[in-house]
Order: sequence, then structure tokens, then C-alpha cells
Amino acid sequence: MDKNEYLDIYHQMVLIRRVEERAAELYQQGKIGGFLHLYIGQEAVSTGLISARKPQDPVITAYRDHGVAINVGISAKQVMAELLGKATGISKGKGGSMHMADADKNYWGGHAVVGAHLPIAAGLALGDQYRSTDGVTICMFGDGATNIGFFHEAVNLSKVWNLPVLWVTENNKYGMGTSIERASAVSEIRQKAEGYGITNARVDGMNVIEVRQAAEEYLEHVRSGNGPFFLEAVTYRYRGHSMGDPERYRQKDEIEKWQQEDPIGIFRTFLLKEKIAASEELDEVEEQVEVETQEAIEFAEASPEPAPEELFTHIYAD
Amino acid sequence: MDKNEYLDIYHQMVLIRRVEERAAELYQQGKIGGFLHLYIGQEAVSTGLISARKPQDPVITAYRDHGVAINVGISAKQVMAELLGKATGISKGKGGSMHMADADKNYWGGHAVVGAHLPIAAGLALGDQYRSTDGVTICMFGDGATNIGFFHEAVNLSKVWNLPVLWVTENNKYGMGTSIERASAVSEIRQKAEGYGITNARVDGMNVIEVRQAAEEYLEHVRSGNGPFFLEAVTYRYRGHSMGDPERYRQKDEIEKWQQEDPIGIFRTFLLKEKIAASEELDEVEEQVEVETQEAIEFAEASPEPAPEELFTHIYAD
Amino acid sequence: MNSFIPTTLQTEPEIKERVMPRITMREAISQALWEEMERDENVFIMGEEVGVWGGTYAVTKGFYDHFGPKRVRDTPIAEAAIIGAAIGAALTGLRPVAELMTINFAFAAMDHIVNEAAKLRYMFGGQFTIPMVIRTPGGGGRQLGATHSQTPDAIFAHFPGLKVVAPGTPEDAKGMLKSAIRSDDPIMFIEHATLYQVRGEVPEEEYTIPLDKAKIHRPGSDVTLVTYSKMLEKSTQAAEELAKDGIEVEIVDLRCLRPLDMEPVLASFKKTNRAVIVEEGWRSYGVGAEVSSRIYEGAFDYVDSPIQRVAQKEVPLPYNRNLEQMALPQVEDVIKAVKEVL
Amino acid sequence: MNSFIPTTLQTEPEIKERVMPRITMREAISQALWEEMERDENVFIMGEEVGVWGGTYAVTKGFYDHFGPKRVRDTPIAEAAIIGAAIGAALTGLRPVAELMTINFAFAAMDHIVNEAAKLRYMFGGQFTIPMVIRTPGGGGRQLGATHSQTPDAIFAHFPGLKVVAPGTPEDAKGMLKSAIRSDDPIMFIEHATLYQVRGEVPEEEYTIPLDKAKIHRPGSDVTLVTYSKMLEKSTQAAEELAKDGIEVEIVDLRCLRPLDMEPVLASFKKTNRAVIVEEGWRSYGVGAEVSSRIYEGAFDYVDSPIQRVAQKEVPLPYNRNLEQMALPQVEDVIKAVKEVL
Ligand SMILES: Cc1ncc(C[n+]2csc(CCOP(=O)(O)OP(=O)(O)O)c2C)c(N)n1
Ligand SMILES: Cc1ncc(C[n+]2csc(CCOP(=O)(O)OP(=O)(O)O)c2C)c(N)n1
Ligand SMILES: [Mg+2]
Ligand SMILES: [Mg+2]
Repeated sequence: MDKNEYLDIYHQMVLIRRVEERAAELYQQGKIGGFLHLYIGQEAVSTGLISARKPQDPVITAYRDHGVAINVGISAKQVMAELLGKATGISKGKGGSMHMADADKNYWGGHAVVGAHLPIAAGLALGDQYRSTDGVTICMFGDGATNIGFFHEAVNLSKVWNLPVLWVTENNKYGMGTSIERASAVSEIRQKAEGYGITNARVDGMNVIEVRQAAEEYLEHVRSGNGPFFLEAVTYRYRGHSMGDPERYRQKDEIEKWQQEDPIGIFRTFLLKEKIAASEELDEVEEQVEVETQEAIEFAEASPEPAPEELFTHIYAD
Repeated sequence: MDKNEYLDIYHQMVLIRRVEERAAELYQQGKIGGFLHLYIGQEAVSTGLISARKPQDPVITAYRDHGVAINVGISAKQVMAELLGKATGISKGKGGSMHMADADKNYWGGHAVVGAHLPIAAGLALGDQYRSTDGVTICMFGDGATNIGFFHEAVNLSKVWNLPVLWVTENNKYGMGTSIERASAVSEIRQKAEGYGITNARVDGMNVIEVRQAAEEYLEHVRSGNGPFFLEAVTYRYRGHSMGDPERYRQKDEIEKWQQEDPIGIFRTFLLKEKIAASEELDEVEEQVEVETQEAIEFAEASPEPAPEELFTHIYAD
Repeated sequence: MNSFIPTTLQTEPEIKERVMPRITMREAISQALWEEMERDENVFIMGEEVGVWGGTYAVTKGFYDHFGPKRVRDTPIAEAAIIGAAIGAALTGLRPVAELMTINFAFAAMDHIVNEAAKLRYMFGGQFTIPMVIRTPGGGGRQLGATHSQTPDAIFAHFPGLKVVAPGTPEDAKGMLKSAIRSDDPIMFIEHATLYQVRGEVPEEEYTIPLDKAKIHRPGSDVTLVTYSKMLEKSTQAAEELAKDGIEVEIVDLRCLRPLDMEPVLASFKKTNRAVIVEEGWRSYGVGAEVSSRIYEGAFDYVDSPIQRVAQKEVPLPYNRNLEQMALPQVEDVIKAVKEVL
Repeated sequence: MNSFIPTTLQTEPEIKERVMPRITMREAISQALWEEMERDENVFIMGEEVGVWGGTYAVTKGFYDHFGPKRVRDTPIAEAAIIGAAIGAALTGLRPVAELMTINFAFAAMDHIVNEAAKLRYMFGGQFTIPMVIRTPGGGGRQLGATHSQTPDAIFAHFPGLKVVAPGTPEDAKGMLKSAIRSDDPIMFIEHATLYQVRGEVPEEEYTIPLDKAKIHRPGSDVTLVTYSKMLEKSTQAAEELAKDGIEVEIVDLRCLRPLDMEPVLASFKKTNRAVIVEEGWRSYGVGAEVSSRIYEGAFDYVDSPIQRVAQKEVPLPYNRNLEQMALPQVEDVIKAVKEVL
């Protein structure tokens, strides 16, 4: 990676963080409705993965999707506008926080039903296999999602059909308030892949460089026709599951412990230590992000609501 | 086991075989409708398992259920009458081939939706756990059923809640016409249990003694509070999936190969070789079975159709 | 008699009638669950986040600490297993109350609801009894997007073997949930997420309400308005508006969709000769279609003008607040429909 | 022009009209699939036993050998994955025809049908296009028991975003399946298992039939009979019986349940002033309720007598043949209902 790439990754991680911190404020002000699942703490997973992705690689994730949206190149403006339900939002204000996608960027959302996007991911991968292109579908999902039947059916199918898909579970220890030990037969999620005979690995999801390297290696593995690969990224969410989580299921000190491994902090330290960038350069990125985020909010606030007629558009294509 | 027990097992296996052979004839004559899934070839699995079961152990299986019905002690008459849809059938003619149960015998059917009975089995086991009784639920299902989401959700739950259930997959190589290799990521089904950290084993499902011994051991394992156990019984069905299967998916010689390991034949040889029973005694059992089957058919044919009012009974309990 | 109210107050004229505490729907449901769990050891609750979290809508707050993990069971995200395991447990004589976090996730358990719970008793000739309740909140209006905002009540009510209950007041919610828990049948108990904080009077003493009786919610003489659940609220608002113009709307609260109790509907209709049916879900193949058909079938000679249906616009519900509100039936829509039938 | 028929014959008076081969519904559907697969590389089929077995109803017999495993894909028993993967493939521009072995198993894929396929386009502001067909046979009458005999068509038609088609003749089946495959929308294509062997005339040349048009199946002047799929057959038998008594029934075949084309229904009704709706599924919250409500709404002034619904008795279908036949709507039920509206 050259320096620009490093800085770009740093930029993305900080941008995700700031966009979400500001979004949380907007939510408190009642400007964002519905659910708002923040990715704060998990930025390294999506950023590392997507940074290794080629444009032909379809990407799909769950409702905790703002990070991926920014990583695939949806602008902060379009993200913010969608959060505010505006016509300029990436999904025209119809999808909201949980449903951001950009078909032109080969990014397929943003799915709110837990695990339901895994079979869809298998289908995306089938699309590439069918056409003999070399795209590898990247499908991200939570630890909690690995307990639903959809997971099983999709992962089994991917192996039976040798589909080009990189399954990535973001193990943040909880599905809402249920810790992995209380919901899953195994707490090292990658072990589930053994039941399908799928090669697998576990990576530190707080370290963007590790994630990036793993993604490069395993995307290549899949791209070379070896069938699906299963990657577990160990991570942590700092905020509640969605806004308004009573958080009775964990102690403050657990959160604090994980905050010491802040993915942005780790990466910043790395960049400085390896002398890839100077402290001022990184500060500059952060200032840029501040401006970008502020502009995004202004753009979103100034954007029009969808026209009433939009209620009846996009139901059918024909 | 004493001699009577051996003879009883022999009796059951032969009875299942003959009842089903005759049922196939009745089906051809149009006296049985719907689907008819014969267990012929797989008799050792259910017979071995159920012979090791205690009355407090709930039993549940899929639609290939005549064998289990006979093993748990439903009379050939009641089975036959149900096949003919008569009021005297074990399910009063409302269930047919796929839906035989006997709640008094702690036998919960007979389920036609593939895999749907696995979560129900988890619930049966929960019943015993909740009441701190020592029942162990025996849940049987096909190899094909292990690919559906219901399987995953139920097996995972059983481990998370440490439920007293013995999962038994009858691996007969095919789900309808799809061979295990074409439908399942792994063709040794017990490997799936690894993904849940569930202790597991594989047994020759053509050998009733082996199945019986395995069942004894693993039922005890579960009964002692060790949580679920996963058993794979390797077996083979000699007939089509249901009546009217074109059987394009396998060759005659494959069937013939497996017929050389006929579970009844193997057991007969064993009984003779071990001098547990004399040839004449076994012949006598077979003659008994012949009479029993004939009587069952006569009973079923002579039995009345359900009264028209029965259409509207049993929809609700209240 | 409410023992918290001093006797002096109780003799005052305004409260000659029995005074009932006003509690929220959330509290009413919570009380029903709590009391039934206290009453019967075999009753237990299971579902996603019902325990440690206290229920995503805080309905089961405090249950885990009081009843413990055996009877307050957090589950994995596995809707089919939740319903399937509840069925199995019910077969053994336990009385599970299985919660589906929202009715939208019922689709992930659809087979177990409509094929297993609804049919097992019948298929096995009456051998099985399945005393279970599926509690689940539904409804739109909270900007949760198309997959999380549905009111698909009618499709569950299509299946014989299930009972489908959808109360609209705290009193009914408590009384009907208790009946549901004591019933030996599988019951889909549909709550409405935006009703949890709505208050209403609830008797303090023990009571139950039958699961098969619609009810006159508001008497009136000019139009029969048939509705249930959340739309009871909007319909009542509409009725109050209309009353200002001298139009007296009689509101029948269905309360149960299967069995569907048409008696009070037909009795009311024979008086008013006019009907409007208000439901939150989509119009096509919805509740209004069934009720309207049954009114025509049962009181054809009494019909004075075409029966109107008020329902959701036939679109997947959008996130944007304005659009979402446009799609949902509003008080004005109800008023308009009532005026149309007059 | 059918080239297999000698020209001499073709000039004979009885066959002055174009002669069409009479083929079975099975052949018609099979032809539609085959021709569309030949026409468009992006069309492929997937499902349980569609390949090596040749389809459990033999609809795809010979496809595997001809088109190969890439385009004729046997799947594991995993209904959610079948529909989910079809959605994903459709998003990439392929045109999957996903078969669910029977509509009863659609419940195991319910979320993917009604939440994903039906809503993704809308939720993402029109960015997604999902050109897919879900082919699935339904219906009762073959003693398959309660879980395997359903006709729950109405509940799928409840969801905006889906199109629901259910042809009743080989001609419609072929023409509509082709339209469905070429459509850019997710379509539930419901076949009826007992219609596969029924024959009808099918044009030999290429044709398609729109997915949103009901059709007069049999002209008549006395009663409008609205039906679709299998019940078209029973209704036609009833109409023939009734014709002997001089009663002329006009049969409207809905063919599609969403969108529901009421135009020919209303036009017919305005002529006959009487209607009977015949469906195989359960009455409550079924197709008849919707159609009847819409007739009252659209032609209130033309109503001469209460519209009748003929439907399945509200029980889980039993195995026993007599009981099952009692539960299903029969020709006599249709005749009785027609006589009632006269
Ligand atoms: C089928 C289904 N069941 C339940 C829910 C409610 N729900 C939303 S997110 C969530 C937890 C998911 O946990 P996990 O997969 O670990 O993802 P995380 O939120 O930790 O990123 C639940 C239960 C849902 N959306 N869909
Ligand atoms: C959910 C569901 N999908 C499909 C079917 C149709 N079906 C019935 S049996 C069967 C094959 C099951 O195979 P397996 O589990 O191996 O059992 P076996 O028949 O070999 O005993 C299929 C696909 C069904 N009944 N339920
Ligand atoms: Mg998680
Ligand atoms: Mg098998």
C-alpha cells in the first residue's frame, strides 16, 4: 500500500466514526427516526475488508451498514440524507438507516431481517459464477445471525455449489443483549465453518491492517476458484445495539477495556510508529472529516423531502 | 438382552417389512392414497433405537414413520387402518401414512415438512428438562433434512440449553433423488455436529445390534445430563422415495449391493450364528407376522370410514 | 373495589362507579404475564431479549430477576426454533408464551405457526393439545422501513387451527392474554407497538375476557365502524370529531380475527344500515374484505350504501415519515369514509 | 398453422378456425420454460429435484440432459436459500425460475418471498430489479394431509411488491409463464397439482399473455362466476350442468390475484347483477372476500342478490378421501350457490 492508501483508510474510519457520532445527536434531536445501529468500534472490520475489495466484488451486509456504505464510496452526504429520509438519500429516503445500497457500486445493502441477506449473498455469488466473471461476494453479518436457519442454508449452499463468497462474521460478542455464549453453541464462530468443511480463519477485527491482509489473502483464495471462505473478525461495539438500549447485559468496564483497543487509535499509533504519516497529517484528515461531516449534515438538512408521488414509485419495475 | 428381547426385535423388523410390502400392494390397488414412504431397508435403525428407549423418552420422526410406529408399539392394525384412512386408524384417518403418532406412548409422529419436527423435538426435550424428569427425546430425521434451516436452529438451541435430546440422522444417501454429495457440504453428516460442539458418532444402520448398543450408550450419556448427542446411522432405502419414484438418480446395482446387507438378513444370521435362536423359531416369527399383517389388513378393510362429522372435530381443544 | 382509594373519595358522586386504575397497555400485558406465571408453574416465557434485556418493549422488565432463567428464557435469533420449541414444550403440557420480537419476524417461523401449531391437533386425530401463545407486536408508524412495519394480521387469521387475537385496549389486552394463556389452543396474540404507552382503565381484581367475542367499544346510531387494535384509537378520534357534527358512530372492536365474531357487527349494522371497516394493514385480501363480505352476506337487506374499507395504501412502508404517514390510515381517512357511507 | 395437420383436413369446415394442438398443462409449462431458456441464456431453473429427477411433477423432464447442471440446478432442501439465492442472482441480472416443490413449503421461505423479494426494490429507492419467478404447485385433493394440501394463494396476494399469477388453462399457463419470465418483477406463479394432466388448446406459434388481465372464460348472461386455477374446471362443469336448466353462467377467470383485474368482473356483473366467487382455499380472508368486496364497491347499484362465496371448509385438510372431498368445494356447491343468487 502506498501512503495515500493508508491515509484513505484512516480517512474512512474517522469519517464513519464522526458521521455516526453526529447521527446519534441528530437522532436525539428527533431528526432521524426508526432504528439507528451504530458501527462505532467496529470500523476496522468493514474498512479493512472493503479496502481489499475489487470493484467487481459484490458487497452485502446487515442493518449496521453505515460503515460499509462509506467504505464502498457512498458520500457522507448521501448517507446523511438517507438518515434524514430525504429525497437525495442514497435510497431516496425510502430505506433509512438500515437500507443503504448503491447498485452502481455493486453494494447491495443494508438488510434488516437478521440473516436474511446470506441466501441473497449466495445468489450474488451465483451471478458471478454463472457468468464466469471473477467477482467474489463479500457478505458480512453478526455473531447473532449465525444462529438463524438462513445462515445454515446459505453457507451450506455456498459449499455445495462452490460459490465465490467470502463470509465474514463480525463477532462483537452480542446479538442485542444476548452474549454469544448464551445464544450460540460455539463461541468461536469460525468453528461453525467446520461443520460445512469450509476453510476458515479468525482475525483481530480491531486492527484494520490485520483485517486488510486477511481480506487480501482470502479474497484471492476464493477468486482462484477454491469456493467459499469463512472469516471471523473479533470486534466490539461501543454503543448500544440501537439507540435506546438499556445495556443491562454488560458492565461499563467491559466497554472501557475494549475502548483501549480503539480501532482508530490502534491504526493511528501504527501509522505514526511506522512513520507512514505524521501526526499533523492525521490531524488534517480529521479536520477534513469534520468539514465533510458538517457539509453532509447541511446538505441533508437542506435537501427536500421526497415528493408525495414517491409513495407509489418503485413498487414494481414493469 | 434375553432371548425374548432378541426375538421381539426380530419380530418388529419383519413386521415393519411385511406391513410395508403389503401396504405397497394396497397402494397399487388404490386403497391407500397420498404419499407412501417405505422404510424398507432401514428397519434396523428405528428398531435398534427404540428397543433401547425407556417409556419416558419422547420419540419423534419424519414422514417415513411406519417403522417407528410399530417399534413404539402401535399395532399393525392401527397402522394399516390409518393407511386406509379409517376411523380406527391411530390418527383416526385424518393423518395418513405421514402422520402417525400415539401421544399415550410418548410418540409424537410422523411429520411431513422436512426438518420441521426438529425444533419441536427440542421443545419436547425442554419439557423433560423443565420438569427435571429423566426423559431423553429421540429425534430421527433424514440426511436431506440436515440442510434446512430448521435443523440448524434446533441443534444449536439444544446445545445452548443443554437439552436432553438424541439427534439421529438416518443417512440413506439420498433426499428424494438428490445424493448427499449434491446437497450437503459434508457427506459424513456427523461432521455437522462439530460445528455445534456436540459429541457425535457414526454407526452401521444396517446392523440392529450396533444401533441398539449405540442407542443404549448415548441415551445414557444424554440422560446423565451431558446435553445433546448426535448420532449418524448409515443406512439405505431399497424402495423409491415414495410410490412412483422414477429412480433416475441411482443404478440397480447400487441397490443390489446394499440388499446384500439386508438388515433383517444380517440380524437373522447373527441370531443363528450366536445360537440365540433356531431357524425354525425365526420362521415361526415370520409366520406370526404373516398372520398379524393379514389380520391388520382385514381389520383395516372392515373398519368404518370416519363419520362426516369428524371433518369438524379436533380443530381446537377449547 | 380499589383499596388504594380512600373510602371518602369512593362515596363521592363522580366516582360512584367502580374506580379502575389507568395503566398502560404495556403494564396490562406485563401484569397478565406475571400473574399467570405466578398462578401456574407450567407457564413460562421465551423469546429474543425477553430476559436480561427485559423485553425490547420493556414488557417483561423485572421478570428475569423474579422468575429466573428457567422460566424466562432468552433465545438465540432463531424464530423457527422459538415457535417449534414452544410447540414441543406445549405438547408435553407446559404453557409456553413465545415472543416474536415483531410480527415481521413471524415470517421466519411461518411454517411452524401455520403448518405445525395450527394443524398438529387435527392431523393426529385430536391426540395433541398445544396450549401456547405467540405474543408479537406489529404495526407501522415508527419509520422502521418496509420489512419492520407490517400489519399482516389477516394472513394469520386465514388459517383454521390458529386463533388470532388483537386487543386494542389495556383492559382487553390483560383479560385476553390471560384467557389465551389458559386456553389449550395455539394462539397468535398480536399487540401493536405504538399502543404500549396508551393508558386505559383496567380492573384491579382478577378477570379474563373471552377470545371469541367482538365488543361495542362506543355506542352510536348512525354508522357502524368495525375495527381493532391500533385503529381503534384512530377510529375513536374520528368518532369524536364526527360527533361534533352530530354524527354518532358505533364502534365495534373485533378483538379477535379468528374466530371472527360477527354478531355485534351485524346487530349494529341492522340498526345503522351503514358500515365502515378500518384496518391498519393493506386493503387487498385484508380484514376489511372479510368483514365487509360477511356483512353483505349476513344483513343484505339492511344495506343502505356501499360499505367502505379504510386501510393502508398498497405499498411497502417507506422510511420517510411523511410518506409513511401518507400510507397509513389516518383519522381524516376514517372521517371521509364515514361521510361517504352516510 | 399446425404443420402436422394435412392441408386437406385443414380446409374441412369443422376446423376452419385455426387448429391448435391439445396439450397438457404440464407440457404447456414445460414448453414455456424450455423456450425461454432457449431464448435467453440468463434464464435458469433451480429447485428441489428439478434436475436429475426431472421435476417431481415431471415438468422439467429432459431439461437437465439438454441444458446441463449450470442452468438446471438441483438444490438442497433449503427453501429460504432457494428463494434467497434466486433473489441475489436476479439482482445481478440473471432470470431465475425458482421452483418450490409445493406452495406449502413456501412458508419455509416466507421471509424471502414477502419481505425480501417483494420489498427490496422499493426499500432501496428503485435501485434494485428482481426479475424472478417462483413456480410452485398447490392445491388439495390428493390425500396428502393438512400440511401438504393447501391453497393459500390469497396470503401471498396480500403483499404489494409481489405479483401473484395462477393460471387455469394450458394456454394461459404457457403464455403467462413466458410473460412472468420476461417480467422484471418477482412473480409467484402458482400452478395446481391436479391440473397438470388436464389438456387444452395451445397456440403453436410464439405468444405471451399479460400478467394483469382477467378474462371471460365462458360467456353467459345470467350469473357472473368469478374463479381461477383448479376451480375453473369445477366451475365450468357446474356451468355446463346449469346450462341444461337454461341458466347461462358467465365465467371470469381472474388468472392473476395481484394485480387483481376487476374490469371484466365488473363489466360482467353489470350485465348479470349476480355473482358467485369460487375458490379452492379457505373462505375467511380468502380471494372471495376481496373480489366480493370489490364488486360491491364497484357496482353497488347493480347488485340484485347477495354475492355468494364458494370455498374450502375451514378445517386443516384431512387425509381420508371422503372427508377431504367434503372439505373441498365441489361442482354441486357451485351449482347450489348459483341457484341461490338467481
Ligand atoms: C429474523 C429477525 N429476528 C430478530 C430481529 C431483531 N434483531 C435485530 S438486530 C438483532 C441482533 C443481531 O445480532 P448480531 O447478528 O450479532 O449483529 P449485531 O447487532 O451485533 O451487529 C436482532 C435480534 C431481526 N431484525 N430479524
Ligand atoms: C420443507 C420441505 N421441503 C421439501 C419437501 C419435499 N420432500 C419430502 S421428503 C424430501 C426428501 C427428504 O430427504 P431425507 O431428509 O434424506 O429423508 P429420506 O426421505 O431419505 O428418509 C423432500 C425434498 C418437504 N416435505 N418439506
Ligand atoms: Mg453481534
Ligand atoms: Mg435421505
